[in-house]
Amino acid sequence: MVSPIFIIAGSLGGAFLLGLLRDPWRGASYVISLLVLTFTTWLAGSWLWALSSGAVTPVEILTAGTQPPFAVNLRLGIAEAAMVLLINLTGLLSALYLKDTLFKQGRRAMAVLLIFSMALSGIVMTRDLFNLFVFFELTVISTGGLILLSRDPRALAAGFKYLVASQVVSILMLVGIIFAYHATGSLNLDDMAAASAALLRGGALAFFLVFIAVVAELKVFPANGWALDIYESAHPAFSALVSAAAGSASLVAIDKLLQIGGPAWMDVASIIGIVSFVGANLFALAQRVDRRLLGYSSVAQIGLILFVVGQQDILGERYLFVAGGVLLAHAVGKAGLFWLSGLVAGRDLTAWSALRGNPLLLFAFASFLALLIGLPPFPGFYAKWELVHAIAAHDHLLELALLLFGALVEAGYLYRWFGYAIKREIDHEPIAPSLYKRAVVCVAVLAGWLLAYVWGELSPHDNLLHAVPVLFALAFLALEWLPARVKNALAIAGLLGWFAFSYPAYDPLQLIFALIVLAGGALILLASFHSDGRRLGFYPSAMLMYAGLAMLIVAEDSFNFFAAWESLTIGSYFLILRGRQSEPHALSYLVFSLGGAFLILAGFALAAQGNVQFLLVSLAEVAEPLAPWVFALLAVGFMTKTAAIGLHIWLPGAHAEAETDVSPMVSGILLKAGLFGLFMLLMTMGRQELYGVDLAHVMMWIGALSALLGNLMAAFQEDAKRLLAYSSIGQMGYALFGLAMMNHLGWLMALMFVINHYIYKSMLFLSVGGVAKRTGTRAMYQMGGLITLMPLSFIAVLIGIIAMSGVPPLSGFGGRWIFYNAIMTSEYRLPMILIFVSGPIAFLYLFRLIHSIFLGQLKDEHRRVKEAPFWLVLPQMIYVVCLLVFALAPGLALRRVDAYISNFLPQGALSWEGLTITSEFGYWSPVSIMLIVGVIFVVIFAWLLFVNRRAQKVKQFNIVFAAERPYRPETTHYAWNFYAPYKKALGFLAWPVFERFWAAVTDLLHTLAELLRRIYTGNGQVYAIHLLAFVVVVYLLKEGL
Amino acid sequence: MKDELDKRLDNQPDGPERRGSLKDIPVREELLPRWVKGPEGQEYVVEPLQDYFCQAGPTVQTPAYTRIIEDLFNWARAESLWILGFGTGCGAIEMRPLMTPRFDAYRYGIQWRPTPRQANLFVISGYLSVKTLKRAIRSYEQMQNPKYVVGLGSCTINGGMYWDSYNTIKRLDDYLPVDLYITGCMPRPEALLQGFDDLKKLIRAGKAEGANHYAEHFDWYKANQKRVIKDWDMPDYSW
Amino acid sequence: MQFEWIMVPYSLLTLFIVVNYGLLLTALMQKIGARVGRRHGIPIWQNYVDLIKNYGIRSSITHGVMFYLGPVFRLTGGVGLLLFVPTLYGSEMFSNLSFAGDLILALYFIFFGSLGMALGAGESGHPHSAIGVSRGLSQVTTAELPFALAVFAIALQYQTLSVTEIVAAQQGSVWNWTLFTNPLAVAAAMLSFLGSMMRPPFDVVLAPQEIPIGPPTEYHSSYLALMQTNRVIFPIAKIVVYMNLFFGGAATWPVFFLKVFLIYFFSLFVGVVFPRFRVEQSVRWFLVWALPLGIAAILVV
Amino acid sequence: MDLIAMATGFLLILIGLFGALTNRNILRMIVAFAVANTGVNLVLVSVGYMTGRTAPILDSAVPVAEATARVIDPVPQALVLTAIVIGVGVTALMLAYAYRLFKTRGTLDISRYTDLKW
Repeated sequence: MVSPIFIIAGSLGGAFLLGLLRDPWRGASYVISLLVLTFTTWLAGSWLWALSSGAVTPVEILTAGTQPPFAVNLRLGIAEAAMVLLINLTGLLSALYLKDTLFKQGRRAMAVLLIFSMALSGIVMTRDLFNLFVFFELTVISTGGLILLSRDPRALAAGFKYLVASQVVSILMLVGIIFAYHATGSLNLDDMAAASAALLRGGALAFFLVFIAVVAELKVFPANGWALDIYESAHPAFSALVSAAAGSASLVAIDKLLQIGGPAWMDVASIIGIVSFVGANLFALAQRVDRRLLGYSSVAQIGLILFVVGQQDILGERYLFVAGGVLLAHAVGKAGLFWLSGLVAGRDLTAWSALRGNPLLLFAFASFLALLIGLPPFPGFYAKWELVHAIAAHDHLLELALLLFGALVEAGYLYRWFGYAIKREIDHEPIAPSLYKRAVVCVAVLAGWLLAYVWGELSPHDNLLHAVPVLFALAFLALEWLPARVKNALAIAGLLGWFAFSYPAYDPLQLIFALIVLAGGALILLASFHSDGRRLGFYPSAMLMYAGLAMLIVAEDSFNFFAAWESLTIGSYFLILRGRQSEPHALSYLVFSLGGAFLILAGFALAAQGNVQFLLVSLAEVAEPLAPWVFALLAVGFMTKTAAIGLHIWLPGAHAEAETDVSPMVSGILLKAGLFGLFMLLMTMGRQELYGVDLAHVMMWIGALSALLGNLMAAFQEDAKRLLAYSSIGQMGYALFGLAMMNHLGWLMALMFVINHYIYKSMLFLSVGGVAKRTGTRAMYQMGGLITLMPLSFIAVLIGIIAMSGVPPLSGFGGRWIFYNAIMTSEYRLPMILIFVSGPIAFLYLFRLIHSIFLGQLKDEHRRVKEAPFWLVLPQMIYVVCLLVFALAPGLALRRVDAYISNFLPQGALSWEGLTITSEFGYWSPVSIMLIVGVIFVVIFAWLLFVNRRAQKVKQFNIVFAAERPYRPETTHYAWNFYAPYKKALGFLAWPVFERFWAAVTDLLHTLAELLRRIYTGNGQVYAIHLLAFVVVVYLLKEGL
Repeated sequence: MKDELDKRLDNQPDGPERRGSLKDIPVREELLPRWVKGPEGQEYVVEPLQDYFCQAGPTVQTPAYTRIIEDLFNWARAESLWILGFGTGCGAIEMRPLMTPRFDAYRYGIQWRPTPRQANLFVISGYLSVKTLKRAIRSYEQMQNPKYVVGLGSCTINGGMYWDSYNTIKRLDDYLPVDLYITGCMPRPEALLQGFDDLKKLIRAGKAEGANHYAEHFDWYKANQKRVIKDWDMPDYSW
Repeated sequence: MQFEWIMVPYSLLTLFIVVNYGLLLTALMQKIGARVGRRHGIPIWQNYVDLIKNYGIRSSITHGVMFYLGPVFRLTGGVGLLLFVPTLYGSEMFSNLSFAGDLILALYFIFFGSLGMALGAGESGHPHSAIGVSRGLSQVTTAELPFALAVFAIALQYQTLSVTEIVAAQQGSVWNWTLFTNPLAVAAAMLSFLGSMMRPPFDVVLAPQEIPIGPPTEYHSSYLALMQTNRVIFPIAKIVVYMNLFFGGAATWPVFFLKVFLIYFFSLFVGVVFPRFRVEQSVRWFLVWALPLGIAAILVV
Repeated sequence: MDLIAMATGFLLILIGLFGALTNRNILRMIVAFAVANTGVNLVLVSVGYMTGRTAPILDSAVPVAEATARVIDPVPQALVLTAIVIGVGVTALMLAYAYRLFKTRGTLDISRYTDLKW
C-alpha cells in the first residue's frame, strides 16, 4: 500500500509543481491537477477498500521521525479514509466541472484548489491540535482564493466577510489551543483525550474556545451569514466543495474534539446541531434563490450531522453507520445539487423548470433531493431510522420532535422546489450544454445510488435495493424509451405476476388488500392504455407506489413497513404531481404524508425501545406508559393517509387535479394503505387508554366527523372530481369508524368499505375523468344532458352511486347492513348520531353528480362529444360487473375474512348458511333481494312498455315552462349551487376551518422565516458580531446548564 | 356576423333553403343558427329550432282498445277533469269560487293541475290577447291527447266587447279546437259547473275529440295562428 | 325462512288489498282535509277514476330512458318496501317476502324509489324537477335522522333487527307497545314521519305552482298512473313499518286498517293545522326539535 | 512578567476585535485584526514563558543535558512562528480583497457591501 501521507504530499507536490510551470501552459497545468487529484482519490479509495475489506488495519503516520506528541502524527482509519475519499473525489469532480474557469484563471487557481483539498484531507487525518489549526487556516486561505473563481461580482464581498469571520475564529482557536496545551502539556489529540479530565477541569474555557471555533467553522446557525453569502455567490462547483468536503472535514474535526470533551460537550454539540437543523430549515422556507437555499439546507444538514456526532454516546457502535449515512447522503446530494445549479441559467427557484427538457437531469434532481431528505433507499433513510430509534430509546423526546419537524420543513421546501421544476413555465434560457458538467452530475447520481446500495448492505435490515418490487419499479427508469403502451402491458404483467407469485403467502386480510392493490391496480392500469406517446416518468412513479403498497401488506417488521410506506408516499407524490394544476396540491399531499410518516416513525421508534429490528406483532407487547402514546402516534400517522378530518386538506386537490387514470389509483388504492395500517395497529395493540380516554372512542369520533364533514363538503362542490375526492374523506371516515368500534362486525364493515370504496370510487373517477376529458371541464354545471352521448359512462356512474348510497340491491347495502349490526354491540352510541346524519347527505352529492353531468340540459358545445375512450370505459364496465357480482355474493370476499377476524374478535361472527347471511340480530339475503327487486322491476317495466308503447321521443327544450319556452341550455340547467337552501341551513359546517388552520400554521412559519432571516443583514461586521454573540451565548448556556 | 353565418350555412347541404325559410319569419336571436366550438376544437352549427325541439307534428290518436274499454276510459276521462291552472283572461276570476266550499267543484271530479302535461282540460277564461294566445297554444299542445278546450265567456266566441280590439283574437275556435262554450260576460260559477257537466256528457259520448281534430286540421290551425302571431318564435308544434 | 312459490300469490294478495285500501284511504284523507276547509272534497272513488283516466290517456312523450324508467323505479320501490316487511303479525300468508332481509333492508329500500324517480325527473331536463329534487334531498337528510335514531333505539331495546321479532316483543298488552315502552323513540320517529309524508308543513318539495309540482312536473299519462299507484302503496308500506316498530303491529286486517288510518291521520292532522316551511327552516326544525328526542332515545335505552 | 504579557495580549485582542467590529473602513478592520493577531501571539508566547528560564535555543549557553530544566517550553514558540506566518498570509489575502473591492465599488466601507443578505 502507498502511504496515505502521499495524499497530502501529493497534493502539496502537485501545487508546487504547478508553480514551476509557465503560465500559458494551461492544458498541462490542468492535466497535472487532475492527475494529482486522481492519484489522491485513488489512494484514498484503495485505502478505504483495503480497510473495509479488513486487509489492513488503521495506520498511524508519523512525521519528522518522532513519536507524538513531539511530532505531528496522522491517522487513517476507515472513517478517515471515507472522508478523504469524499473530499478528493469531490475535488476531482469539481475540478472537472471547473474546467473552463480553471483554464481561464490559470495554474494558480489550480494550485489553490489542490491546496484546498490537501488542507481538508489534512484536517481529517491529523491527530494534532495545532496542526488542525494550520490546516484550517490553509482552508481559509485557499477558500479566499477559490471564491474568486466565481463570475459573480458579489462573491468578492462574500469572500471578505468570510475572511473577517475566520479571523475571529482563528483568534478564538489559537487562544484555546494554547491554553489547552497549557492544561495538558500536549498538542496531540489522543494525549489530550487521555488527559481530558485535567483539561476539562482546568482548561474548560480553553477547550470551549477550540470547540466553539471548530463549530463555527461548521457554519452553524445562526452565526453563519458569511457562509450563506459564499454559497450564494461562489462558483457552484466550489460551493459543492465547501458544502460536501469542507463541511465533512470540519465534522471530523469536531468529532475528534468530542473525544476529548466527552458526553457533556456532546450534549452541547447536539443542541447546537439540532438548533441549527431546525433554524436553518425554517429560514430556508423563505428563500427564492436556489444557491442560497442550498446554503441554508447545507447548514441544516451539517447541523443534523453535528447532532448525530453529539449523540455518538447513545448510538454506540452504530455511530459511524448513522453519521456516515447522513453525512455521505448530504455530501453527495448537496454537491450534486450545486453542480446541477451550475447548469441552470436562472437563479430563481422557478428557473429550474429548465431541467424539464432533460429527463436524466430531472432524475438526478429527484435523486439528490431524496438523498438530502433521507428517503428510501438512500443512506439517510437507514441512518435516520437508527438515529430516531436510538434517541427515542433514550427518551430524548424533544430532540426527536425537533428532528422530525426540521426534516418535515426541509422536505417541504425542497419538494416545493421540485414542484416548480416540474410545473412552472419553462424559462427561456436552456440548461448549459456542457457535457462534462453533466457527466459530473451523473457521477454524483451514480455515487448516490451506490451509497444507497452499500448502506442497504451495511444495515441490519433487508437491502431495499434487493426488493423485487422496488427493482421492478426502478427498471422502468431504464425502459423509459419504450412506448407507453408497451410499458403499460409490462406494468400490468408485473402486478399480476407478483400477485400470483405472492398469493400463497397471504393471509385472508392481506389477500383482500393485495387483491385491491395488485389486481385492482392492474385493472386501473387498463385505463392507462389510453395514453400514447412515452409518458415519461409515469411508470417509475406508479410502480414505485405499487411496489410500496405490495411491500407494505407483507411487511413483518417495522422497518420494512416504514420503508414501504415511504416508497408509496414518494411514488404517489410523483404521480399526483403529474396533474396539470397539481403543483400546490401535490406539495401539501407530500408534506402531510411525510408528517404522518414521521409520526409513524416516532411511534415505531418509541415502541421498539432501541431495537432497530422490531416485529410488527411485537407492538402487542409494548408496555403500559408508552403503549397509548405509540398507539396515538401511529394512529394519527395512518389517519393522515386516510385523510381523517383535520388532516384531510391535502386530499381534495391532490385527487381532483391528478390525471384521469391517476385519480382512481390514489383514491381507490392508495387510501387503503392508511386503513391497512390501522388494521395492523388495532390487531396488534387493541384498545389503549390515554389519561383515561379510550383512544378507540376518539377514533370513532374522528371517523364519524370525517364521514359527516366529508359528505357535507362533497355536497357543496362544483367540481366533479373534487366532489368525489371529498366523498372519499367521508367514506374513509366510515371505514375508520368501523375499525374503531373494535368489534367483529365493525371490522368487517371497514373491510367491506375497503372493497366497495375501491370499486366504486375507481369506477367513478374513471367515468368522471372520461367525461372531463371529453368535455374539457370538470365543473359540473358546465356539463349536463350527456346521458345519450356517453351512455356507458352514465351506466357506470349510475351503478356507482346506487352502490355508494347503500340502496339495495347493490353492494353498498351490505356495508350498511353490517354497520347496523355492528353498532348494536358498540359501547359508544353518541358518535353514531354523526354517522346517521352523514348517511343521507351522501345522497345529496351523489345525485348532484349524476344529475348535473348526465341529466338535465345538454350544452351546445357538447352536442358532438363522443363516449369516453375505449380504454377508459373498459375498466368501468369490468367494475360494473364486479359490483354486481359482489352485490350478489359478498361471501366470496368476506367469508374468509370473517373467519380470519374471528381470530382476533371471536364475538359476533356472521353465519353464511345458504343464501342468507345471518347475524346475531338480523338477516340478509343478497340474492333474494336482487331477484325480488328484479322481478318487480321487470314486471312493472313490461306493463309500462305495454300501456305506453306509443310515447313520442322529444328533445331537450320540449318541457313545460310556464307556457314559455327555455332560452338557452345554460340558463335552463339547474346545477350551480345545487343545494342552495341546504347551504343556508347547514353550510356553516363546511366552513374551511381546517384549511384556515393549516394555512395559518404555514403562514406563521413563513412569516417567522421571512422576519427572522433579516438578522442576516449582509454586513460583514454584523456577521462577526453574530459569531461572537453565538460564542458568548453558547458559553453562558453551557455554564448555566 | 350574419353574413358570415349565411356563407357557412350555404355550405351545408340544404343550407340555402333553410336560410330562406328562416328569413320568412322574424326569428329571435337566440333561435338563430349559431356556430359553436366543441371542447376538442371541432366547429359546427347549432340550430336551436331543429336541435332543441322535437319537429314531429301531432298525430291522430285513435282509441286503442275495444269499445267497452274505450267507454270505460271515456267515463273516467269525464269524471276526472283536470283543469290546467292557467288563467288566460279576466274570466279566470270566476274559476276560483269553484274551489271554495260554496261551489266545491272537486265533488264532480274536477281538479286543478299546475302543469299542462297532467291536465286534460284547458279553460280559456275570457278574452285572449295575441300575446297570450301564443302561450295558450303552447300549453294546449303540451297537454296529452285526449284534451278538451272550454271557451269561457262571450269573448271566446266572437270577441265580445273587444270585437274590434287590435289586440285580442275574436273567435277561439279558429285557433284551438273548442269543445264547449260557456256564454256570459262573465258566466257565473254555476254556469261553469253546468258547462263542465255538459262537457262530461260530450266526453262520455265520445264526441270530445278536439285533440284529434286539431291534429287532422293542423295546417289550417297553424296558418290561422301564424296569421295573428307575428313573432312566431317556436317550433310548429310544441311537444 | 326460505322462498316458496306460494309466497307469490300471497304477496299479490297483500298488494291487491293494500292498493285498494290505499286508494280509498288517500281519498278519505283528502276528504277529511276538505272538510277542514268546509268542503265535501272528492268522491271516495275519485282515485280509481283518476288512475283509469291516466292509463287511458292516449298519447305520451318521453325524454329518454331514465325518464321512462323513473316511475318504474318509483313503483318498484313502493311495492318492494311493502313486500319486504311482514304486513300482518303472525300470519304466514301476509308475511310477504320478508325472508329476504330485516328492518335495515326496509330502511334503505325506502330510498330506492326516490333515487330512481329523482333520476327520471332529472332527465326531463326541467329545471323545476331538479329544484324539487334538490329540496327533497335536502329535507330528507335531516328528516330521516330522528327515525334512524329511533330505529336504532328500539333495535337496541329489543336486541334484534328482525321486524317480526320486534312486533312479537310488543304483543300481550297495549302497554307493551313501543309507544309506551320507549315514548322518546316514538316521538322522534313520528316527527320524522311528518317530514316524509310530503304534506304540510314539509311539502315545499312539491310547491304547486312555484316549481309546478317539483320532480313529477313532466310526468303524465301512464307514467303518472304508475306514480299514483305508488302514491297509494308507498305511504302505507312506510306506515306498516312504523306500525310494526312502534304500535304493536297488526294481527288482523281490521286492526291493520285502523292503525294505518290513525297513523296516516296524524300527518294529515298536522298538515292541515300548520303552514308550510321553507327548506332551510325544516332542516333546522328537525335538527332542533326532533334530533334531541332521537338522541335522548338512544341514550336512555 | 508573564502575567503582564498575557494581560497585554488579551487587551490587544480585545482592542483588535473592538476595532474590527466598530470600524467600517475595511483597511482599518484589517489593521485591527493585525492588532488582535499580535495580541494572540503575545498570549501564546506568554503561556509558554516560565520565570527565570532562558530561550529554548540549544547552544553553548544551554547544554542539551540541562535543557529541560533551563529553557522555557519551546512548543509555544514554534506555534507562534507558524501563527505569525499564517497571520501574514491571511492579512495579505485580506488586503488583496480590499484592493479588489475598492476597484469594483470605489469604496472601502464594509456596510456598502450588503448585496447578499437574508
